[in-house]
Amino acid sequence: MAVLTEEQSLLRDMARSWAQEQSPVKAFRQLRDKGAEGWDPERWQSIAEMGWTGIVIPEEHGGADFGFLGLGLVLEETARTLTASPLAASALAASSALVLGGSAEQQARWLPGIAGGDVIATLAVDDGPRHCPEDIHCVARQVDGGWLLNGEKAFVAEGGSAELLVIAARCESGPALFLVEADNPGLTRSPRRMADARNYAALALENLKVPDAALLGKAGDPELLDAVLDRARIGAAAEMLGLATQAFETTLEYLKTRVQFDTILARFQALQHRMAKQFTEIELLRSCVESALLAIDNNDPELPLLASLAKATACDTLHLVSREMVQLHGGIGMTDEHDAGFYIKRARSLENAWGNASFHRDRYASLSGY
Amino acid sequence: MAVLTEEQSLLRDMARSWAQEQSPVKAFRQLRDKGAEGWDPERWQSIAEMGWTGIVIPEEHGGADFGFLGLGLVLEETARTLTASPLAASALAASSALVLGGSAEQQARWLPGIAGGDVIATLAVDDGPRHCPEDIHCVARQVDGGWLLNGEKAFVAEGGSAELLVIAARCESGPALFLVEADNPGLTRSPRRMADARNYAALALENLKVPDAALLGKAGDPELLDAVLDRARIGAAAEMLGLATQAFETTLEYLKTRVQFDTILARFQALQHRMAKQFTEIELLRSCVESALLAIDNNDPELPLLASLAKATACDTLHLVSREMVQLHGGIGMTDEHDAGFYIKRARSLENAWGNASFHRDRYASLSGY
Amino acid sequence: MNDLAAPLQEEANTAFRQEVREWLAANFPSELANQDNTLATIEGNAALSPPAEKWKTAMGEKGWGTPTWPAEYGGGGLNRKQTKILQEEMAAIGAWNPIGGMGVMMLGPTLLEFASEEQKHQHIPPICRGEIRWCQGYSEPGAGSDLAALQMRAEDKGDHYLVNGQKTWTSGGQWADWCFALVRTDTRHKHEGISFVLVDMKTPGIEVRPIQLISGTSSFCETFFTDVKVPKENLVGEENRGWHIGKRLLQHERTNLSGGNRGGRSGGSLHKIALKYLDLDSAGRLVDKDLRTRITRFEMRQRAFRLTAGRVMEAVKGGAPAAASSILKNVGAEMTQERAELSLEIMGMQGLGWEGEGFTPQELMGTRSWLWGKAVSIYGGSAEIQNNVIAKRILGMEGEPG
Amino acid sequence: MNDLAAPLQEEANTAFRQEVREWLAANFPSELANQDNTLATIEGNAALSPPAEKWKTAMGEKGWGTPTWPAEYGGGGLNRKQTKILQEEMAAIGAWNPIGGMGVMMLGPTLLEFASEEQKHQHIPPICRGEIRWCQGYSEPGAGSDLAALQMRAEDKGDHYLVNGQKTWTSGGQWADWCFALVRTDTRHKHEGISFVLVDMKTPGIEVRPIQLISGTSSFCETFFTDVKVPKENLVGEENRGWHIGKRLLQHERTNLSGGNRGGRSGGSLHKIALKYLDLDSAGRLVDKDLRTRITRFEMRQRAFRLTAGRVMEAVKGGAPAAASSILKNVGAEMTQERAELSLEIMGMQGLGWEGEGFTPQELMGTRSWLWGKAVSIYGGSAEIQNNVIAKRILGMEGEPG
Repeated sequence: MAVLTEEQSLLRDMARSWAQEQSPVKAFRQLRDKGAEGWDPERWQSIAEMGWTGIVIPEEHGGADFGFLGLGLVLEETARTLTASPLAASALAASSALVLGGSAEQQARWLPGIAGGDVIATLAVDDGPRHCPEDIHCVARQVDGGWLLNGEKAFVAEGGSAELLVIAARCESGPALFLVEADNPGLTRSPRRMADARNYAALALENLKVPDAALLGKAGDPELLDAVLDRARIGAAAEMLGLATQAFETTLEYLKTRVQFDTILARFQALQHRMAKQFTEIELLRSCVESALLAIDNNDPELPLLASLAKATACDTLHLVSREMVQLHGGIGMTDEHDAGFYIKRARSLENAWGNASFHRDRYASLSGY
Repeated sequence: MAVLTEEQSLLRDMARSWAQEQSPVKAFRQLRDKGAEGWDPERWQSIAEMGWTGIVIPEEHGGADFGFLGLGLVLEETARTLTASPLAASALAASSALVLGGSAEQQARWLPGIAGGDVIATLAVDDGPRHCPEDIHCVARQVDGGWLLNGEKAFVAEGGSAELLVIAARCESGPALFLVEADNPGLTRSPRRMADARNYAALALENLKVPDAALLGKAGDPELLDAVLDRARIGAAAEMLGLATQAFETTLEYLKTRVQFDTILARFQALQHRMAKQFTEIELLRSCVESALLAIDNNDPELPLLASLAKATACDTLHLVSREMVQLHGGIGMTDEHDAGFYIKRARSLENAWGNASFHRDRYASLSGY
Repeated sequence: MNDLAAPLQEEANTAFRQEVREWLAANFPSELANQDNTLATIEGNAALSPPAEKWKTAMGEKGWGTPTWPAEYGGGGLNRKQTKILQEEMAAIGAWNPIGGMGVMMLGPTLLEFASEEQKHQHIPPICRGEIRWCQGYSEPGAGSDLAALQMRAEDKGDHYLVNGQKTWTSGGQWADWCFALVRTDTRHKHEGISFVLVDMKTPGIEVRPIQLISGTSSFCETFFTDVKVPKENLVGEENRGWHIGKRLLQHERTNLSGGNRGGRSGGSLHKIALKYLDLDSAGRLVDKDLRTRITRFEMRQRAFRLTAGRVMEAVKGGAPAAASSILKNVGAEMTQERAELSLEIMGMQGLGWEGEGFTPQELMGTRSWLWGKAVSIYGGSAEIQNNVIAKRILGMEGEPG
Repeated sequence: MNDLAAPLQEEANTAFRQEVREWLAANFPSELANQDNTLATIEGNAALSPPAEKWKTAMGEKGWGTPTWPAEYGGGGLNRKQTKILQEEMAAIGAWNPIGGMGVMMLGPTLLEFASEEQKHQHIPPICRGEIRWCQGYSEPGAGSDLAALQMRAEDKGDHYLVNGQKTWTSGGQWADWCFALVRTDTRHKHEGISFVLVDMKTPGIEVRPIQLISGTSSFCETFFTDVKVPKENLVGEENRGWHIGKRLLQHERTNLSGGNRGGRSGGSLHKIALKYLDLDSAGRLVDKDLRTRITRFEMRQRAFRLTAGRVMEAVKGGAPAAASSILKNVGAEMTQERAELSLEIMGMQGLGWEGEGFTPQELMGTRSWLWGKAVSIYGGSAEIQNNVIAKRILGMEGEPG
């Protein structure tokens, strides 16, 4: 754990006790069983009331301007119990796009609603099932008084519920981000039902018309897209740290109670060493995630490197821990009534989110110049 | 172990008992301590007398024409005890070049001597410290009545002792192999003293002139070079299987006798599982090596694929096993008086020989079409 | 065989190959080529299509679904060479074996070794014809990997046992006709108080509750036994000596071509999936080199695994014990799981579909198979138990329990 | 510190930074920039060049080789912030700390915690000046990782102990002036019969035999004690209570910046070696993508390791216990070894030179370092012992010995 300010500690403790008490895994199970939206309106309400939806939004727009480390702590704690909410999509990813690239008008129009939790926003970058921001096929063509967007977006988190979509498209000079309202007639949204039972959508953009005022920042500016993506990546890594931590603790608890061959499993040295290995990986991951969050708050020029480090490490670590969770629980971990399946399913979705380990290793090496 | 013919079984048993009794690790240690040539003339004499130098050489040239599986068994068994001999370089690599690419005259001139052990031959392909047969800089220029060779060859095994060197050079139409005698005035040999205390040399070729009759096969034929290299690769893999097997057995024996915390180390489950892992890898390696050896004998069209499979698996497995040998022996494995150091040093040399795991994985994927 | 007989034998094999080829041409419906799929054979009781039903009947009557089993009990009575010829000819046209399940993989070989003549004649022919579906009554709640801790009681009531207790992880229990089970006939000894019995699942007192798995499917059950009467003639081998028989059956489970041991073979070669889903560079290589390396590592290891399985078969044929057989269960399980994980990675989010629009049936099946496949390193002796066995039995590193 | 004091503190730090910069400019010979090397500090007793000797004397007198130790014993008396400033300024010009070894890493902090005032005044100042070389008398033949099984006997003879027995793995024993050792003062209890003593290596009866390692170097010794008289004033702490002190010292070994914990840092960044030895494609990327991926994995993990080391430092500074500190020894050792193995792979056969022509001194040193580095996961608590400790002490998985 990084050394936190008093306010940060308080926030973390509050998030932890809220998640454990008000939003336990059981809540996610009920949601999943209902086959509902993929997020939980009641808990979203609480989240908004606690102000977590506005943590990185400036005070003038109704936020707390509290920094990404704070939001990361909340994402970590709520992810531990699989809290199904649009927090990462709306309060982190889409908010970052508006905060970094939005004009005063755009910010004033949207940020208060997002900060208050009334507006759910999301970020849609990839056209296909794998993250590939340098190869966006969705095109934006400048027309009289605005832009015409054509193409597809795949697996947009909270894409079915968002009122505001921040959509990446390719214009002549490079990538650009556009604010698109869900009721735009050029937009068709189709739900995708995923293993993790969360809310994803495929978007079809057919001659989707937006005014000039819908463009975020400069058209063709890859830096804005990168900066927004890095924040989204670090947010996903923070969630994954929470998932890994909880999966590990759940497994550890099980090993300490499950008796086989007349002894608790925790006494078997081979299992001890595997748990030591996982503990090691999680501690390394924690350092990466916290450093990356701090790098946002400190405008650290190494942010891209640290974002890729955090996301790649999160992918590898959670992959390991989620597999070990199932394996070490034995048969019970294979059953739907146990939570292990939820963790491994959610893990794979987040591994894909904003670039998997392979993507980020390649990026890290390229950024390092080899 | 593959199902062997009676003759093959006999050969393997003979090689095993000879290596264990007549050529134990102690013999290699003495050789190393003497700082001598890097191979052992006395044992080379025995090897020749037993006919192992002619195993893959046709009977008409004084060999046994017994097949590569037989030679592989001998290489495996002699490698177990680190027998320092030119067997792989001379009786396998250089012999393969002559058998596959030699004219009747070339074969008659050289093979009987090699089969009898009187001539030591070797194969020199790489110009630099990493295997890269598609990028040979050493050039061969056709001149009146022969060829002029210029360039360098690096880390040629037995390069300091060989009387005959099969040298790869690039001519206009592609790679070519030339028979070069050690006393050619255009050849300068410099010894390289390596961690494994074997015999390597750097070759400098300066306007080295050979007659037309020194060319093996057709000039510019990459298939001959590939076929020769695949045999050398599989031979190295067989040696590595022997090293891995012996390293593993030595470690296992140690764990069964070494007492710590009032119990033998072999009782610690974490160590048991690590040994089970190594055992698994070695069994997989054995299957790969034997299949590759058989593929040579059967003219299997999948030979290139199986050669890369065997060499890559040998590299990964021996790498693991040689590291575990040092680690699991603890302090004693760090001392020169113990054999572990010999195995890890020899392992790294052979990992480099004819392409490391990375090279062969890339080749395997390319051969498979992706 | 000696050298003189070899040419004659060769001739006979050629004739057999011709016979097989003709029979397959006449009996295998070509529309079924390569239509086998792992999950359906492991899970569920999906009704067969008419051609598949016809194919199954033909193979069952011919005995070629169990090619090496004695013909007198309904098997094919083929020798190894003939079996290999049969497999080669089937593979050549995409034909697959419609006779499978636990009866074939596990129980049949065990009965052939331990059962009485009457039991063999009663139970083996229906297995050869694929008529009877068997399930395994081994695991109990709380026993897990420590199988011998089982508690289900079978009281001697003269001509029958009265069985009470609970089994769990009964594969296909909800669809099974019969169950082979380990029961406790003596409470004073752990291993020596266990018997091996055959139970008709229609016997009153048996209740089956499917367990929902993380894959969303239910291929296993909890099975409750309340005053279930099992006739004494259904005891295999001697009373209290069932542990030995039960372990032997597990060996068949471990080395046979069931779940884990398919070694990630089902579904075609992994790099073909990659070529379908991923971008290529100008040289025709996968652009994602990191993933390409891992696909290559997988495919090389899979090849090594198959070569090892072949080597074990050869050794068994030669009558030699093969230490390598001990590694097949774990490596096979690893291959199955690694293949699924890599497929997922190749497909990205497209590989995580659960149901509904936007996914092909193969993709949705892939998600379920990935999750279901996590079981192969747990059931039939977990990876940890297998490693204990290798260390202790094969390597002689004694000491830890298990 | 409260907020009001912060600006004042900031000013003081700026002044300190200026002072450091000037002092370094005056005292660090610029030709020594980046001339530090791991192996020479770990092994051997190579004579220092005159500028290096001058630099060592200057740092020793200033106390900045041991910056946080109290000034009254010859340390620098700096607080954490000042220490950081010192390190930053040194790093900026490639200056390195010439004061090191076991006295600094392990014994000094232990003496500061447990020794008497007299002992501190006698032993710490020479450590700060780098005058006295210490060696560790812990391991014994047959004890290995089970350190507390040590047998070396120290009999109470009134004003002195009479010490008999053998130590092994005495690092730098052949060059050491003094030795801190664990000895057995009570044979009836295992852990409670051990005492911690300081032994002058010139005492009659001590014989030292270097152990040749696989690296071809001899940085460790076997040390034989025959009727060696150790004055009672050289006992640190109480008799029979040395186990606690000895373990504490090991904690310093584990978390300090010694061997393993350099985490593969020495020798510059790994990808720079790769860029020097390997081919690049047209985009400036390494052609060998498989190796590139593994270099990247290493460099990312190394970064994670360094961030974790920093996090542990921060936590310690904040007075909080950091569970993460328990992972540093193993990950550090892994980094050291992985870096060496990858360097070897990058260099191919060029990375395996032993001596003679054809290799640069750095390459030959690389071979030796690679082999020597295999020790970092063995000494100071092997990787296996560390994992036991994590499992049992940190994770509460009790049960196995060790």
